[in-house]
Amino acid sequence: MALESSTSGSGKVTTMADAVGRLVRDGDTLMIDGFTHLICFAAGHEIIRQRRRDLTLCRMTPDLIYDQLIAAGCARKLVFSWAGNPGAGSLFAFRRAVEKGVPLPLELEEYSHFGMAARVMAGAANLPFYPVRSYAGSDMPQANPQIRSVTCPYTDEKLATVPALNPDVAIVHAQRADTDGNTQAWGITGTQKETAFASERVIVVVEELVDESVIRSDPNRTIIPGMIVDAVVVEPFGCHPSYVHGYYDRDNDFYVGWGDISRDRRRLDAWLEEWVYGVSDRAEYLARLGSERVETLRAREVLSQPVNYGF
Amino acid sequence: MALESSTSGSGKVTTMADAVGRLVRDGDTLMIDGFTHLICFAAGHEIIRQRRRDLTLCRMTPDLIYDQLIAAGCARKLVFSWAGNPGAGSLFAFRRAVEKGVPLPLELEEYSHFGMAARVMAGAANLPFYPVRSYAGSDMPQANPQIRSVTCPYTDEKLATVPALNPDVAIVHAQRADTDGNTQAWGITGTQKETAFASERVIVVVEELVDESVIRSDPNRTIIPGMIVDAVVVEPFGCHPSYVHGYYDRDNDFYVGWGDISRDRRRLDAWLEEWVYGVSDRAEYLARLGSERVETLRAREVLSQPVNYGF
Amino acid sequence: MADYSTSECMVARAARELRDGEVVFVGIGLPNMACNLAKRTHAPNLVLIYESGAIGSRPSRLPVSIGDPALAQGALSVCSIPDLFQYYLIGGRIDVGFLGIAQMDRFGNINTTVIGDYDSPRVRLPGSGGACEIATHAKRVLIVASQRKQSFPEAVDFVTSPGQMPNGRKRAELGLPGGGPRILITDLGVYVFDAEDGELTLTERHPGVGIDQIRDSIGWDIRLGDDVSETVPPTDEELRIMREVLDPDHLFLKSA
Amino acid sequence: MADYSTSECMVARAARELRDGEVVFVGIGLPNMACNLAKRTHAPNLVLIYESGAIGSRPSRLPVSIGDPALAQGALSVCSIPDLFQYYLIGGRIDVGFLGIAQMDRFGNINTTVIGDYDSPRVRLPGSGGACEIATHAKRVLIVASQRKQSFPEAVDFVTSPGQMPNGRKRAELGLPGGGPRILITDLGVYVFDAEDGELTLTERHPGVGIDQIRDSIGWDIRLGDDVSETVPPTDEELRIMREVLDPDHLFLKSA
Repeated sequence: MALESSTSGSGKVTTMADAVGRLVRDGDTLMIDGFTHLICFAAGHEIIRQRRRDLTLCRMTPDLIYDQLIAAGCARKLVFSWAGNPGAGSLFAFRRAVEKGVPLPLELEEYSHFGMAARVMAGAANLPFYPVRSYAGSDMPQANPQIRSVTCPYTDEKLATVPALNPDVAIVHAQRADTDGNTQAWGITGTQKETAFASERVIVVVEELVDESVIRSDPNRTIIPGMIVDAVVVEPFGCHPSYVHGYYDRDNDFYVGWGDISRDRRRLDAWLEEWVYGVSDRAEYLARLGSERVETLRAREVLSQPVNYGF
Repeated sequence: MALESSTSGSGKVTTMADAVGRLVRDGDTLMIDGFTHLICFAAGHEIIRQRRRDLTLCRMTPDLIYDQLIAAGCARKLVFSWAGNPGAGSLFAFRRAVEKGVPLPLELEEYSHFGMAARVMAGAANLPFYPVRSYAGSDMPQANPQIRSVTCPYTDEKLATVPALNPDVAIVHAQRADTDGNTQAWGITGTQKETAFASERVIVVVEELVDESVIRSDPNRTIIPGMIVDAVVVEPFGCHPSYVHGYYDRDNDFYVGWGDISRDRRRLDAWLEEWVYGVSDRAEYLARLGSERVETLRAREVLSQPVNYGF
Repeated sequence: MADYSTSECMVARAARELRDGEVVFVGIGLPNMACNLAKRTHAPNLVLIYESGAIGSRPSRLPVSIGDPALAQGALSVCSIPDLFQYYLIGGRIDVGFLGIAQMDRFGNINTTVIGDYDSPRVRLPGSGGACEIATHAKRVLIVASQRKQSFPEAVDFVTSPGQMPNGRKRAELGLPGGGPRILITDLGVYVFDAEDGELTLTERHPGVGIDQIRDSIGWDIRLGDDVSETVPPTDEELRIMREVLDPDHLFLKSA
Repeated sequence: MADYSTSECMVARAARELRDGEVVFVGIGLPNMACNLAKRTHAPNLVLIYESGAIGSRPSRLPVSIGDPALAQGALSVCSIPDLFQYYLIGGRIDVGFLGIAQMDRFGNINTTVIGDYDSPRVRLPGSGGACEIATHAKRVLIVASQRKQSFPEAVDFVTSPGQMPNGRKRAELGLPGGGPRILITDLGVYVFDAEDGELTLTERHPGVGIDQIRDSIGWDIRLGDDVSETVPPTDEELRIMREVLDPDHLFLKSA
């Protein structure tokens, strides 16, 4: 009773310019996901190039990519839980926007890590809120009136709550997908699955487009099904300077060096000019980066042992 | 900076008789998990042999194994969401207990599938309840006063709730684990992970004990970490007549034939005498089953394609 | 036209309710046959989702349970039960769900819990399983059942899964997100639930079945549609697929 | 005894707070060094869990962030963020969590959110991350910090993560399940939080550090323990492991 492929050359595979052009709109609530891994800089840069405005940017960790989007004037608001340069200090464009309103004031909506995760979990599960055992004794609920509470109908305990987050559009990077957007990721997976299911529109960006048979050979590895994916963009090294496990390592020097760039507004603008506005797509960015730097980041091969799906 | 193994010949690996003897106690709330797959009959049979009493049995689908435990007089109460013989009809021991109080009356606490799943999700997450969008327009809340409600602090909607379930002991079958109980499963995984995390004591039963390096070669495949596991039992074909994906198929003839056995109390008692009390362990059960039947169920090899964990 | 069995007629009729590209929450038995028939005829892009967590299955044999390994092997995704219910069914991504019944009333309220009193039942049935969630969340629900009078009483003994008017209230009032039952296919005919008042209404009778036989097999005075037509029987091609491809061993489809 | 740096002294001292078999929620930098040092000395069965979801990591290089691929490759398990927080941290399975500070008051209430007013901050800090959950749920919390007077004010500008007496109330009253901060290790000395009233109390000063220097580096009149001893410095073996195995490139441990 083998059935034919469920994909029919669905036409989801497209360029980053097209995907961002069609699916990311001014005023959107946007989540480029990826916790410390699989952070899609290629998408962020295309959004900057297309000069999207008034975005509400959501991420647990804004990371360098949101620092760049903020510096470029794309953001109206940031919803987050930790805004630093991981392992390397401050995000200065974020700080300038918050402390000085430069280039634009930035509204903040702030949670703890689990509060943010619980928001997309609720969004994905079609729940209006999620109860969390956090925030007792913290000033966060005073700073954020969206942190509320419910009383447990069994124990009478008061639990904090966070509201569901349902972004207009999610951009999720992963190692591989088929043409219909059935997507597999491994290593640190963060909230990629929940974010995709919580969002109205989903752009999947992958290192490799693979045949459906590769996906079907290990269905437990699939974190996002094609049925919820609107566009598939194939963008090798699309996460640089972040990393993709099994494909390339994090460019740590870039992270360390970002502090000096972002501290100085003019230097940051010049950086955007050179590396974002000054290239037309990721291929040009990589060409400018140089094959030598790219090659030093490329992953070695350490394969998983297979499992048997026979019966 | 490679660190030594975190396992130290922890002494968790033991026999089913020892694990059940030490970790399953009269009066316990017990969950032998596995949704349509990985149902550990070997554990159920050992519990019957050790004549445990007054158990509160929890499972979404009681399946044949709880029918047998009920028939053997081990159960005081059943917490469940669907009590049938999957694909084949009634569980008659369950029905006799509910309809006629034979051999003992059986208290029921009944949910829908997601209600049951949400109970272990809450138990695992240390939440006292879980909000669910079920039960509006259903009589289930009248039949079960544990189904209550909360009002969403954002939308004012009323949502049903279920209370956390934290079993005293969980028995979870899987394909493979290391000696410390780091456990990997694939195929249909049901609520195995949530059940293990929700429970006070955890017995993992596996087809194969593997070296820690096998587990570490694919860490995303691990569903239960050794740190929450109390005992590891190696029991090949421990799920028969249920199945273990990649190891052996379901013995469907047994499921179909169970109706005629369980319909007749004397016949069921004779079956227990022969197949449970009449053998001392799973090896004897398998010997009685015969190698021919065992061999027809053995899985063919259809391997997953590997992924790269290198960086 | 070839001979065909009642089951074959029901499967073919149910298959035609499914539209290409829809996402179906598949049950075992006739619903599984109907979905796989539709996928092989007019709806090649139907996405099959099984309650066990298998998404986009391509079973190499007829599955004997919703947890059959043939549904997991070669699927596009296999997810946990929490994910399946939360992100697919409750998340509103299921277009069509199938339900069976032990009892059903004229508004499609379904009982699969007990016959008799809940606390001392005459017959204890399996209970809800995922049925209550399917009835609550699927955009539309198809019901497939054998038409015996005792299965269709004026009032069910227990509402396991809400229909069009649970306890006399509209679904929207109760906050039920899905569309509820839309069609009932039995061994005698096909019924829809009235868009206005939710009442079961006969629209098709299977070839050779009379209205009186239908009336005698239901526990109330069944409402007739304006135009009760005859069910279009399975085509030769549909029969060939059912017999040769989907169920070559006749596990589910008895011969005519 | 060999020369050693202040960081090395802090790492060695922190490592001794960890007991064999415990489960530690590891941060990057000195806490990571301390955990890996403990694992290579007295606590071989320490289980290292990183906020990114890596369980039982065995990093082949010094991780530069909590999301370093070296933490995932070869781990015993890698789980999602929802699983990590729910089933490990909030589930009560973390014995020890490490926290850093921007400001901390005498009860261990920690600010990592803003300096100045929340709505118009002088310095905008990163915020909570997982700190609020660690402070809430870990059985005990170890704090590692540089001791600068402005980091230890009478009152913090914002309580991000609750200490022993958030807003003057006991943790139990607030329903905080974890034990909260137990020890503070700075570049000058070691402090505990009084079991009765939760106040920070000096118990050890590092070799060569005077009490006056400590008093001058904290924003209130610091309480002294009954017996302020001298911190036991790192052993030769501890120094060897730190320098040759854990941080051969001196990324975190500057020379003395």
